[in-house]
Amino acid sequence: MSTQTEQGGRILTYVDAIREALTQEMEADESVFVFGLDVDDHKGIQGSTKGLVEKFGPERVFTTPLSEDAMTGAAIGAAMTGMRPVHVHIRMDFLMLAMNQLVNMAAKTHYMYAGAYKVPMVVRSMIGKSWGQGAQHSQGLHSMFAHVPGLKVVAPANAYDVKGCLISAIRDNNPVIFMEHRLLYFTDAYVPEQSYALPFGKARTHGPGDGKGGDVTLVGVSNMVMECLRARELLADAGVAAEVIDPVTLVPLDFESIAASAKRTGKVVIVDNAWLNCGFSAEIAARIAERDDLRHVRIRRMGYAPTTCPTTPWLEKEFYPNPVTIAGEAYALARPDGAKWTPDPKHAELAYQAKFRGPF
Amino acid sequence: MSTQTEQGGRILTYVDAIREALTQEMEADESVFVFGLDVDDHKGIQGSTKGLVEKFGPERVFTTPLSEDAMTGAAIGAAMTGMRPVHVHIRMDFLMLAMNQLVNMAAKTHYMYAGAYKVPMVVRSMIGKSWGQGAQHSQGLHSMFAHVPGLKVVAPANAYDVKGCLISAIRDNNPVIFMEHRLLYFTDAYVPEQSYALPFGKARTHGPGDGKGGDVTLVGVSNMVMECLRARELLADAGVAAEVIDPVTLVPLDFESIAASAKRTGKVVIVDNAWLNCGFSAEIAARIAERDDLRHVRIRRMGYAPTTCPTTPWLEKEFYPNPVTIAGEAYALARPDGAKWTPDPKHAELAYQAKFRGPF
Amino acid sequence: MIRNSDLVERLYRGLRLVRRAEERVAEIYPSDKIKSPVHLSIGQEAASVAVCDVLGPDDIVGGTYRGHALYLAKGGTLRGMLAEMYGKATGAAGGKGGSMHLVSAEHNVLGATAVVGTNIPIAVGAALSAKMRRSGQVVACFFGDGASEEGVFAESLNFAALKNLPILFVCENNFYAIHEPLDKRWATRRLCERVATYGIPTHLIDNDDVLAMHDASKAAVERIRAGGGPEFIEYHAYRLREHVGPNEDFSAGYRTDTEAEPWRALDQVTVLAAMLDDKRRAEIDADVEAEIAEAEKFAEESQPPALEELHRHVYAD
Amino acid sequence: MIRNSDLVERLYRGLRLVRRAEERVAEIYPSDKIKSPVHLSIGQEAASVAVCDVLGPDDIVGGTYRGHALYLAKGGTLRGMLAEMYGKATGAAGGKGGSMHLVSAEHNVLGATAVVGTNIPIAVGAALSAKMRRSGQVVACFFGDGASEEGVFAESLNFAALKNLPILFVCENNFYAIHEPLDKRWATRRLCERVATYGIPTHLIDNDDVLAMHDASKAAVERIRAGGGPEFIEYHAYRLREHVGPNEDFSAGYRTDTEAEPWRALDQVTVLAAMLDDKRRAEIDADVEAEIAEAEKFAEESQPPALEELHRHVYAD
Ligand SMILES: Cc1ncc(C[n+]2csc(CCOP(=O)(O)OP(=O)(O)O)c2C)c(N)n1
Ligand SMILES: Cc1ncc(C[n+]2csc(CCOP(=O)(O)OP(=O)(O)O)c2C)c(N)n1
Ligand SMILES: [Mg+2]
Ligand SMILES: [Mg+2]
Repeated sequence: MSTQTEQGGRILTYVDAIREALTQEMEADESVFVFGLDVDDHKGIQGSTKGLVEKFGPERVFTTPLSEDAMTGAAIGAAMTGMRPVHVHIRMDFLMLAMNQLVNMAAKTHYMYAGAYKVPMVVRSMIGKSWGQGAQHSQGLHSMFAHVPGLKVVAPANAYDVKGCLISAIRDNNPVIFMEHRLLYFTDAYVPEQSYALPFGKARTHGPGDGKGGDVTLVGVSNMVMECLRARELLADAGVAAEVIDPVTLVPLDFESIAASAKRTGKVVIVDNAWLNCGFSAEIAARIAERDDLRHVRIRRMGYAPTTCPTTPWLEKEFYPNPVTIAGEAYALARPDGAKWTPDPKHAELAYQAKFRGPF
Repeated sequence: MSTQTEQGGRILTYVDAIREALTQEMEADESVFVFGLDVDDHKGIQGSTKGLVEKFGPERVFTTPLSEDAMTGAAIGAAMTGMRPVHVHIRMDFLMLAMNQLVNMAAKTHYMYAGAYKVPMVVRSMIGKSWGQGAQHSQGLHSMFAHVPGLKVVAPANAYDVKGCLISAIRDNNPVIFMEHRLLYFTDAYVPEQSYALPFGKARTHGPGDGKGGDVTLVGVSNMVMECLRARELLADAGVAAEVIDPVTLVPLDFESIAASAKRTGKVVIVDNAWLNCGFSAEIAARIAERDDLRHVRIRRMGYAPTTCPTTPWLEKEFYPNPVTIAGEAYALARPDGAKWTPDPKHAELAYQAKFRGPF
Repeated sequence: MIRNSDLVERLYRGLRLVRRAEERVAEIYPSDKIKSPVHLSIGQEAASVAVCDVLGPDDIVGGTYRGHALYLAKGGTLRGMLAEMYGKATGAAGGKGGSMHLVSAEHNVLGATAVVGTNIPIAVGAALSAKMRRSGQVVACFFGDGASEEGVFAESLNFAALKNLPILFVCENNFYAIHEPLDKRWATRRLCERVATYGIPTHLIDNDDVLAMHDASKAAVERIRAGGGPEFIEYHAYRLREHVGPNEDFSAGYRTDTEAEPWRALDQVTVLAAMLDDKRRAEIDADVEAEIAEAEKFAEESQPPALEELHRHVYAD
Repeated sequence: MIRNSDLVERLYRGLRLVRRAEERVAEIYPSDKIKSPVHLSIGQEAASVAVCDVLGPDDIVGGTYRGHALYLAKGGTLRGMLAEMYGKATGAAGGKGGSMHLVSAEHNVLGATAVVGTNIPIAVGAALSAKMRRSGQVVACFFGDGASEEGVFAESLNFAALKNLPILFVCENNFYAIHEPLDKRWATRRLCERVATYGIPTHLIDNDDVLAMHDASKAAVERIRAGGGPEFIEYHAYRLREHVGPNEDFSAGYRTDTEAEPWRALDQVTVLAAMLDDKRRAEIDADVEAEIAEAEKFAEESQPPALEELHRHVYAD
């Protein structure tokens, strides 16, 4: 993709990339529509739907009553009969109100009716973090969806991927749970102007550079990819080279890329944007563990603390993995007998300024 | 527990043990009540609530409107204010309608209110199987609940455990997802007459007998414990001794018992009554994989096929693990270079007659 | 009122086919050839038969596990239904759905769901789609009295009315959810009045009358097709068999045979039969029996699905 | 109508405390000392203040993220509220809940939830419990117009009426859900009429009138306590600040300052102030300012929670 800039790549934020993807797909296919609470107000879901109603009109871009259960069913029914709905939720936590329709209908319709109907719908939702989001506005619940056959689960971690994946999700003939992260919205990257669809099931490997294999593999989900990239910079100070893998799509999953890196490094830290128990991080660990050719690989998991998310920042900062704790864990795994090391706090500060703009 | 028969143990079915537990707790504590669709009709949830309304009256045993979401909230509100509700659902699939209340409220109330309120409630539900249950009446969705801190998840696999665990669940001051299995209802075991509470977080190990360690460890969940015990009998034909572990409670989990057996055998087959991806089987595999002292352990997972559950028996039989497929997988793991072996079909038939009555 | 005898014939044939097919299913059931639970509509065939007679082939219906009548009335084949119950590859859902999930894309049967109430918003979504596509299709959504207790029903009514969608809601009130009577589930019986507060015209037919249902739904569907927005019909009929399974269950104690009497007297198959001359009726009956015999043979002789089918249809291409 | 001046004083103090406390919160907010989103009730304090004046200490209330007024009116301490917003260990929820989850078991505040509608069935459950325990408690449940769109609201009404539970439902209709007006969410405005179909007595107060609300809820709570079953009040008031955050947002375009004018004219803090003689009012105002200053100092000086707190309260013993 290094030719991207020639292709018209320019720096675009994640939020603008989402809006561009929606705009291009709505222009390309009139069966596409965008609905959900507040998609048409002046804030436009943090900007990701801003201006769409002016461009495409209130029939294709509309808010709804607070009725997540019925609106999800409506999306399914519309998808079964020729439309391609994009249903937007400002927080992933609210999907719990739509579980019956998503798990018992959307995931099963194509199968239990033996292919008689397809359900081409996208369910966008955002994981919240910090500033007092707290217990009910902060959850990454992707493992629940990944658990159920029939659903696809996508978690783009940069502006380039979010555009290409959203376009693919809209064109996909299955229900796609499209997971965004509030803190990614203002990250930016090189993003081509023209429409492009990224294939699902292709992970992104951020190698340690100059073609060398790394000392340790970091697998990140959603915003945790960014945290892993920051951790990688910190680890470099300690002479530890980390490969960072971004699965991009959780279902379907490109496990082979993870396996290949794990094989190279023999050490994997999986950093999820979720709780560990029965989570996506467990699945990755389990797949490595089942593979006889990966039995030499040592594994660690990181994610939310096994608690509800507290609002107070003094506790919240302990709730999430961060570049420092990730680097610490990775170092301990990579250098079991190495001198004790903790990242330089000043550098850790700076790591937050680091931009990862691709080209991807 | 071998003194149980003297303690008044007698053969009781799983369903009767559930009813006995409810009866004894309702007698012991008037804050306990049982409600949910059809708990008071002549069928009484396959018999598990039969007669309770006659005994305790319609104020403590009542059916509800078809309103799973509100009824779950009502259970939480009642639990927060001094009652101990047991909310009954005839299928686990229907809990998807209650996810918002269970995940966003029941699991979080004690934490986000810093201990101001407790939520002592039990949510009983049953996993269905066969006879055309199909897509929406067959799901084991326990991993979704195990994923969320604040919920406990219990899956008793025999009549003795179901009584003791249900009594503990009712006395527990937290929301407990109590998972039953339709096919266990008419299994029986030695069950003491008096009331007894089993501690959560204590797995049950069915050793290969005569004190020896086994060749392979089978970890089963809910009804799959029975299938594993049957597989163990088949494996004996091939001279393979299997240890069968029943976690009994998934949250809290007695991982140490699993680890101990895994350490002995070096080979573990995890057989879940659910899909594999991001499931409870992944969690067990991951915990083994993370433990440096268990790095020699080889792991396999079995569970539902990665499809929706079909109704037709010709496909359904391929959807579930069974004693033959479990034994086959375990044999291949235990005897990698052993002669090819498949269980004797006649014995496999008989295995279904086998009763596992304890004493546990 | 003078009836067009074609109409009476059509409705009679429709009612008779569902009735006899289900009676036959009940006879076969003990043989265990039918591999799924059966929720018979015997006694409540009329709503589906009347409404589907009014609808055109492009119009859309969605129903529930008690959906044999709806599936057949909308044009679904009896072969497909019986083969599905037998779990055969030739079934309406290739054996994957069973009796509770009858479907026919060809006849715009959206399918049937076994989680009560779940089909309601899906039908609303189909109506939203019909409106957005300017297809002129009308959607009819069938559900029971119990389904009206699910919150999603209220949400669906509000949205359908808000968006003025082309949908007819049909609540088949048989007074029971499994064995639980209305009075243990409804605070009041003012359902139509409640639905009307959304600005939705409502109609109550409380005496199992297929011709009245035909008139009411015909007028409603015309208004809906003309852009008048959603309408609602509460139709009272009685389930004469057990909730699930082939038998009667008046001995179970939750309801009495006496309660059923007036409904037996209203039995619409008999009522319409009486409107036809014997010769014509005999011909129709003979056709129906022949169709059933043929479909049963088809189901018997069809093959079960191949094992690879297990892994097909998880995801659409 | 002659008013008991104690009542006016109590209500004025209650309104004034909430108003001034939130105005102070808005002033502090830009300093980032407040570590959570704030949903101010400025303009809509009256419903909570009136109803809580009617309720006794043992009565139970449950509300939403816009719950400062309810928490304070029911007796929750301002210290606890501000310390919670500051994320301090001394907060109402030890800093774990933040502004959206104010709670006080001591004052029977069931807590507040940030998932709209979620608190409604929980209040119904508390009412079920009160009835089963024969405690004589009445529950008051507060929620917005948007919450009434969630299916769980309909389910909760039906169950509360079916079981004749001691609960007062209070819908605070401020005409908006975030920035979306009623007409984009409600098919009709016939909410009271709809609720009445469950057999629930309903009352509409459409002019932000704390005394009318006091009268209505007093009568309702008496009937409820006497076993009359659930009642429902729709109370109209206007949110004068943005949905979340400290500022006004009339420039945002989704509503106009002109729309707010009549509501400003009705402002209940001013209206009640005018009923008191200046001396008395000045005393009350001074008390309120002192209480706020003291609470703010308390919040400032309190310690953040210790790190071990992260792992406490996941499970109850
Ligand atoms: C959401 C949900 N809750 C409970 C059940 C169990 N159940 C199956 S059918 C039924 C009764 C439904 O009654 P109604 O809607 O009146 O339809 P009817 O069976 O009378 O035709 C119930 C409670 C279910 N399938 N789905
Ligand atoms: C179930 C759910 N859906 C959406 C949201 C996002 N949201 C937060 S407040 C709000 C508006 C609620 O409006 P209303 O009930 O009228 O209360 P108000 O804010 O006007 O007091 C919405 C949509 C949410 N928190 N929960
Ligand atoms: Mg019914
Ligand atoms: Mg509002």
